[in-house]
Amino acid sequence: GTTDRQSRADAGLTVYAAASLTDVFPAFDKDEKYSFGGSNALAAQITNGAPADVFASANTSLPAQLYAKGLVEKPVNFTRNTLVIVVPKSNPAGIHTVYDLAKPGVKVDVANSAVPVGGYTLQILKNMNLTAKVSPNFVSQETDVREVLAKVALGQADAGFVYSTDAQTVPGQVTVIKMPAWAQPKITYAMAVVTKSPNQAAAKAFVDSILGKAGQAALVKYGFLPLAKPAAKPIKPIKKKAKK
Amino acid sequence: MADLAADFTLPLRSFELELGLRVDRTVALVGPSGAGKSSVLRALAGLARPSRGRIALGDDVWFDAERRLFRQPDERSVGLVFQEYALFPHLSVRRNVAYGGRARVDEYLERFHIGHLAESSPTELSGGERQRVALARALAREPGLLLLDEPLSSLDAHTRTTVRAELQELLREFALPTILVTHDFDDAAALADEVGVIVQGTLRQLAPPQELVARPADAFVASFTGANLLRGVARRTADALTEVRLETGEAVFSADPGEGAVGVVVYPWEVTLGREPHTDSALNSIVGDVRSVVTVGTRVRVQVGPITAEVTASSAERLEVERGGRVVASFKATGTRLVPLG
Amino acid sequence: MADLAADFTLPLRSFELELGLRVDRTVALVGPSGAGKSSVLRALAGLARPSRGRIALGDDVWFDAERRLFRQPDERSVGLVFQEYALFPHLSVRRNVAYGGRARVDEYLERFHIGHLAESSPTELSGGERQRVALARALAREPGLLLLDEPLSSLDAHTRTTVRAELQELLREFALPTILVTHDFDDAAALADEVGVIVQGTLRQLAPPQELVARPADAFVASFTGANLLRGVARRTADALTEVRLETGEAVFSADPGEGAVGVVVYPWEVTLGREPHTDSALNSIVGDVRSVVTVGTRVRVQVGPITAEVTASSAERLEVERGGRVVASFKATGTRLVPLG
Amino acid sequence: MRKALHVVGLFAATALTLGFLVLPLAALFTRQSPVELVHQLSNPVVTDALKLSVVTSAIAQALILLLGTPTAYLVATRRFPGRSLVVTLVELPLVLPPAVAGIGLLVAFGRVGLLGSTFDALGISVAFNRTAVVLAVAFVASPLYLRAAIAAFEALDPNLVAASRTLGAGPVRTFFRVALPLTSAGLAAGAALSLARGLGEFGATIMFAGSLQGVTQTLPLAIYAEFDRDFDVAVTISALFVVITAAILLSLKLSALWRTSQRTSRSLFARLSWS
Amino acid sequence: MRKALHVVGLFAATALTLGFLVLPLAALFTRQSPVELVHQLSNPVVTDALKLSVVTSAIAQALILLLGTPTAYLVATRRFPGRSLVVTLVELPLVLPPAVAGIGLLVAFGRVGLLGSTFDALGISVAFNRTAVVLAVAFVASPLYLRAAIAAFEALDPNLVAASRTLGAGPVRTFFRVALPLTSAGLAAGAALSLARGLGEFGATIMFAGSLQGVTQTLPLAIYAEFDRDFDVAVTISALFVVITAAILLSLKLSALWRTSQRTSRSLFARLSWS
Ligand SMILES: Nc1ncnc2c1ncn2[C@@H]1O[C@H](COP(=O)(O)OP(=O)(O)OP(=O)(O)O)[C@@H](O)[C@H]1O
Ligand SMILES: Nc1ncnc2c1ncn2[C@@H]1O[C@H](COP(=O)(O)OP(=O)(O)OP(=O)(O)O)[C@@H](O)[C@H]1O
Ligand SMILES: [Mg+2]
Ligand SMILES: [Mg+2]
Repeated sequence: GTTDRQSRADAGLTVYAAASLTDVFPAFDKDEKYSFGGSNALAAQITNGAPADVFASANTSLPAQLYAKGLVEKPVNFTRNTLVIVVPKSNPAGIHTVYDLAKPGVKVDVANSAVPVGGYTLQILKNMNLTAKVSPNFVSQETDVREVLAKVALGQADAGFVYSTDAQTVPGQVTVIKMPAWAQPKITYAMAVVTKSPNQAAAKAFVDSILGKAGQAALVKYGFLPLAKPAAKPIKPIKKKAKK
Repeated sequence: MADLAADFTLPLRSFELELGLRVDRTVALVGPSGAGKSSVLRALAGLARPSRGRIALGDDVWFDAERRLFRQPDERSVGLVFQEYALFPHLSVRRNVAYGGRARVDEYLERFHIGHLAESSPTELSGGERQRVALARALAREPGLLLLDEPLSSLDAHTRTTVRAELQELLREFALPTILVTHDFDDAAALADEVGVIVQGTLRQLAPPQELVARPADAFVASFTGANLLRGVARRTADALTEVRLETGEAVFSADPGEGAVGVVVYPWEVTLGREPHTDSALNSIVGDVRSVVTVGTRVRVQVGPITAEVTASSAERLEVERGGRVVASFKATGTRLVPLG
Repeated sequence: MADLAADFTLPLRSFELELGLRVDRTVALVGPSGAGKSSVLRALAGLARPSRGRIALGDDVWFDAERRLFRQPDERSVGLVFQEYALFPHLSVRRNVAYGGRARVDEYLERFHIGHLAESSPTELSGGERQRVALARALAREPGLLLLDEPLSSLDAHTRTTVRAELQELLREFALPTILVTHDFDDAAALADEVGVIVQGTLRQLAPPQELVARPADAFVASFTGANLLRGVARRTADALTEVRLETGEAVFSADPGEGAVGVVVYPWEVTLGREPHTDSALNSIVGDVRSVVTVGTRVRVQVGPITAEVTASSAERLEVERGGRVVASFKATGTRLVPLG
Repeated sequence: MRKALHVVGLFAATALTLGFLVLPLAALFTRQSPVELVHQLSNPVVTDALKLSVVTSAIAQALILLLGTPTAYLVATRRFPGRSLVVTLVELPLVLPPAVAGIGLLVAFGRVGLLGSTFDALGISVAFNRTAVVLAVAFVASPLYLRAAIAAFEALDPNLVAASRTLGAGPVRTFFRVALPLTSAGLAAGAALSLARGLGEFGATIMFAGSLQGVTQTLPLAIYAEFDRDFDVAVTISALFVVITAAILLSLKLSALWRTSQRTSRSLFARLSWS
Repeated sequence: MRKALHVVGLFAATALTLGFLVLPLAALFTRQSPVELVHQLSNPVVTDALKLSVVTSAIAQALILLLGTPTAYLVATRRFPGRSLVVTLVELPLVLPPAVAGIGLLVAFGRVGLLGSTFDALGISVAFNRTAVVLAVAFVASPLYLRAAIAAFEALDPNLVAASRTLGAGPVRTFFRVALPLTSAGLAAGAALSLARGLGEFGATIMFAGSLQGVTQTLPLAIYAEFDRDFDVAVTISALFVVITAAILLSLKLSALWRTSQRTSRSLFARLSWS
């Protein structure tokens, strides 16, 4: 009950953050508790009453939806990222460009389309109109980006779409194949304070620290891209229910 | 010493158990398997609830259907010894005996000659020892009624007789109203003052053992007491005798009156063997092959066709009876009884 | 008709079963529970593998330790009837009988009077019927050796005698080498030509029933055949008699020679009852309380102190023996046998 | 009053326990009207998953029966050293977290796992395809069957087997004519349980086989996927599951009940009244 | 030769089955040297998860024993209509996918669930915290105990209970002096199984309690989390798991074995040689 929220207040904030932030957040502020996972899964948990103080998503739409439902305060963008292809060091399928993914029998691992990175993957393929050629090679739809990375690193899959930042976390195990900039979707991370959070102040502080110099520096250090326009202006909520 | 007065109906799976009984001394219940013997004990002990009637020990009422009164087993002053003794395997002999009555345990251990087993586990005991423990446990509670379910059946042939004698003494000592269930007529005769024969949940006959042998109420009782039972059809004859035409064809005569389908009851020791058939109608004779010859001490049991005769070893030798041979079995018309066949 | 020749050692849990046996007719194995009786049958049927020896039916060798030869049960011409009959509950009586030998099923159904039960399930049968089915099933295979494990033990007292007679006839008919296991000496005596007494895995005595009664090899055999066994210490006396001082204090005399711890064997029908003790050393007398009185037909079994007497009903009446009374039990010194006590 | 008290306590505890176990399942049906539930079932996600689950479970079940039955028979009828170790091994997957099972399967059969290269050489691929699903399902489901089967074969009266042998039937005939018919009930029970368990396999599958609609996304994976996407669909599938498994178990119970009711009375004192 | 053949087949099937079940578990130990394994265990993720798992499992187990035992006793000793339905309900969670359990718990006790508002009013929150973990564990683990306990109480010779009653012991005394001691073995077995199962709970927890290190991230969740982060850690925890659960089950088996070995021989024909 409330008591154990109190205890959490003492124990620091509970931050629900996209899987791609797994390394940077704890490195930047190790006093908080983190729950990393697919942004959509985290959103769902918050909807179901998960006691999060801050929600950091790998896209802007999910925070916007929660904001629309009044579950979180007004979201703010805090960083950007780019999409890359990773292949196992051994590169069994001999993947060198994105076009190789169209070769028959290549095991391409992607994230669930509801997961931000999954959405971005579909988008980039569409931009390069490779969707028809590559999507037949999809072998799985993982629940978050790190699972894609893991499956590729393990060599289970021949290739996978992840954020460039994730690719850097397992240097020895995967080879990165860059994607053309023109095809890159607009990958913007947004975060918000959870309305029900008993630690509004501390939560706000955390958000600000991320937006602040140190926070941005840490993000860049881990390969994230600084925001195009430093001013974090609110985006208007998009009222659409994610339904296929 | 209060008497037990029981009169109740207990619905069983396939039939109803209907019983009226007054017990001051030892009553044995005999009957075939499934007759309802154990169920009687269950009802008296409060382990099963009758649908009708009344059970009381003296003026202490245990069950009364009218008054919706049903005392739980632990509220009845009853000692029940189970068919397989149901000793607590996880408790030592002493703690088994102490379970019901903590008072004079050692005394009981001694009394039943199981003092030396006090600390051992029931699982290590012989059949006879187990039975003694079970009795001690039941009696240590100093009950007003003693119930024994086949106390001898799980003993093997030659411990049986000795244990039976022990039991006989104990029953006399404690002089409690006692009901004991058994399969075996000899046990019943040895242990009980009265024997009740139960079949299909109804009490066929309740009488002293000798009485049952002398005047069996029906075919079942007769064969149960070890008599030969010859099935046939009876019709009166000119002289005072009844003629019975047996299923096997022969005609036999009895001094008993009878009509229609009857069983001719004759005990093995009333049958004599010979070589020549008799013509005298007062003396029945049945000719047949010797189907078995069993020597029991000085007596020989010979099965001739449908009938078993028990004769002295000497006469058996004289006749040179042996399997397969032909002999004549004779018995007096006055030595037979007729029982109706249901 | 080939004979069975078996001589083997079978290690059991707590002791070794050691047996040498030649069977042409019916041999009964008797002995206390756990003696190894069933194990013998298991070894012969190939259900257990002896560590040593040889088993052969005629010149058809089933087991030979030297030659590492062990024939599986299904490769031995043996019919085994199990203690609880082990009928297949999921098959009709007919299919049970047909299981072993499909050839002349109906014939066997008729022969064993179970034709009318052909389609019913074994679970619906009475004990006696079950036993007949089990026998039919075992014999339908037309085996060269018949093994019966306590064929009567699971029948209740009064079907028992009739079934015993049936069995007796069947054994004679088929005239197979047969081994039957039993707890009960009377069954053994009734059914077998020779009786073997097994205790703790060793054959104590193998002889015709009468022989066992006449000359029991040891205390166990004696008490097993229904004799009284009085324990005591023997010492030679001036005259040709042996004096035995009983545990109970009395001294009795026997015509048998003996030394040290012995058992005095005397059969109930050799004991007479009276009021006055005798002084003649040729006639032993034991004074004691009457502990039980059981009437069996014309005979009465009276337990006096340590000894049981079987007397005629008339003499029992004359003496007015009844529980608790004091009488004198007498038996001839020549009527006793002495057996060593291990 | 002491007596009344203990009875009350007894019933209270029971009510609480059952309530706790039943409520979550009941709740699944309260969110939507039955109509909506049924309607949701036509959702392609659900139908695809259902098809896949049925197919893979069927294959897995077939394997389990074919290989598990002899195994159980052997374990049950032979006494050998380390027997209880084997039984334990058989039971392990029963209590292991599916995640562990998944990881185990990956390191064993995965492309980089122990046998990965072997499989590649054989041209078998067990990654991200039905084969992987079947393996995962078989791995977590078989123990339930094996356990039940072993128990059933152990309960089989050895005298009946012996009787069959002495009546001239060889081991094989004995097995099919006696052992199998008499244990069928127990085996069926085991099969039903393992079937239900297999249908519900989640953790191992998602790690070892991945989750792709129509290929490797079984019902439980669909639940998980829809949990983030469309909660109602997740609830629907869950409800569907409860119905299926309940049906399986209940039919099992009833058949068992029916069988026993045919047999004779269990012990005499069964009916002893307590309160 | 027919005979030899069937024996070969028998052993082949067994080898295949056991191999399939054992290999994945064995493989877990091949990736790293025992030293590395042990070393990994000091990883805070592992220690946190271990602590949490121990605490929550302990609480859940306590609840299960306290409430489950009387329930099982009632169900086992009373004949009442719909009894087999109850038993089925008790067994359902055993075969339901944990995912379903998770969803069920959410819709029942979650914030938006049936009792959510009630709980909120009471100021209790049972979603995504320790309480949630305990509930999830209890929900999936209790059936294993209940089943075993019911079986144990049913196997208890009713004559012994009856004897106790006729010896003047009331129901309560009878329960504690006779029923409980004589079923302890069975109950222990059930408890051990449910403990193991509870420790391994994954699907329901992740959905109902989330995965927050130190708060709701039990060992299985840690495995799942580390699978994405550091595969070796995941493998380590998995190996740890195999060891723990194997230990639990094995000790169980051995104690059982020990007990039976004390009793007298099971049936005579047990030793019947087959091949
Ligand atoms: N708990 C019970 N409820 C209803 N019927 C029962 C119960 N127990 C036994 N019966 C039925 O009551 C009948 C009599 O059983 P009971 O055990 O009293 O017979 P019995 O004479 O003791 O048999 P046996 O000599 O084999 O012990 C049987 O048909 C049995 O099926
Ligand atoms: N499969 C077995 N392996 C080893 N020992 C056994 C086996 N079965 C029984 N025994 C032991 O062999 C001994 C004799 O058993 P067996 O059944 O042959 O005796 P029995 O004379 O038939 O007893 P009963 O008259 O009670 O049937 C017993 O001590 C028993 O513990
Ligand atoms: Mg009875
Ligand atoms: Mg035997």
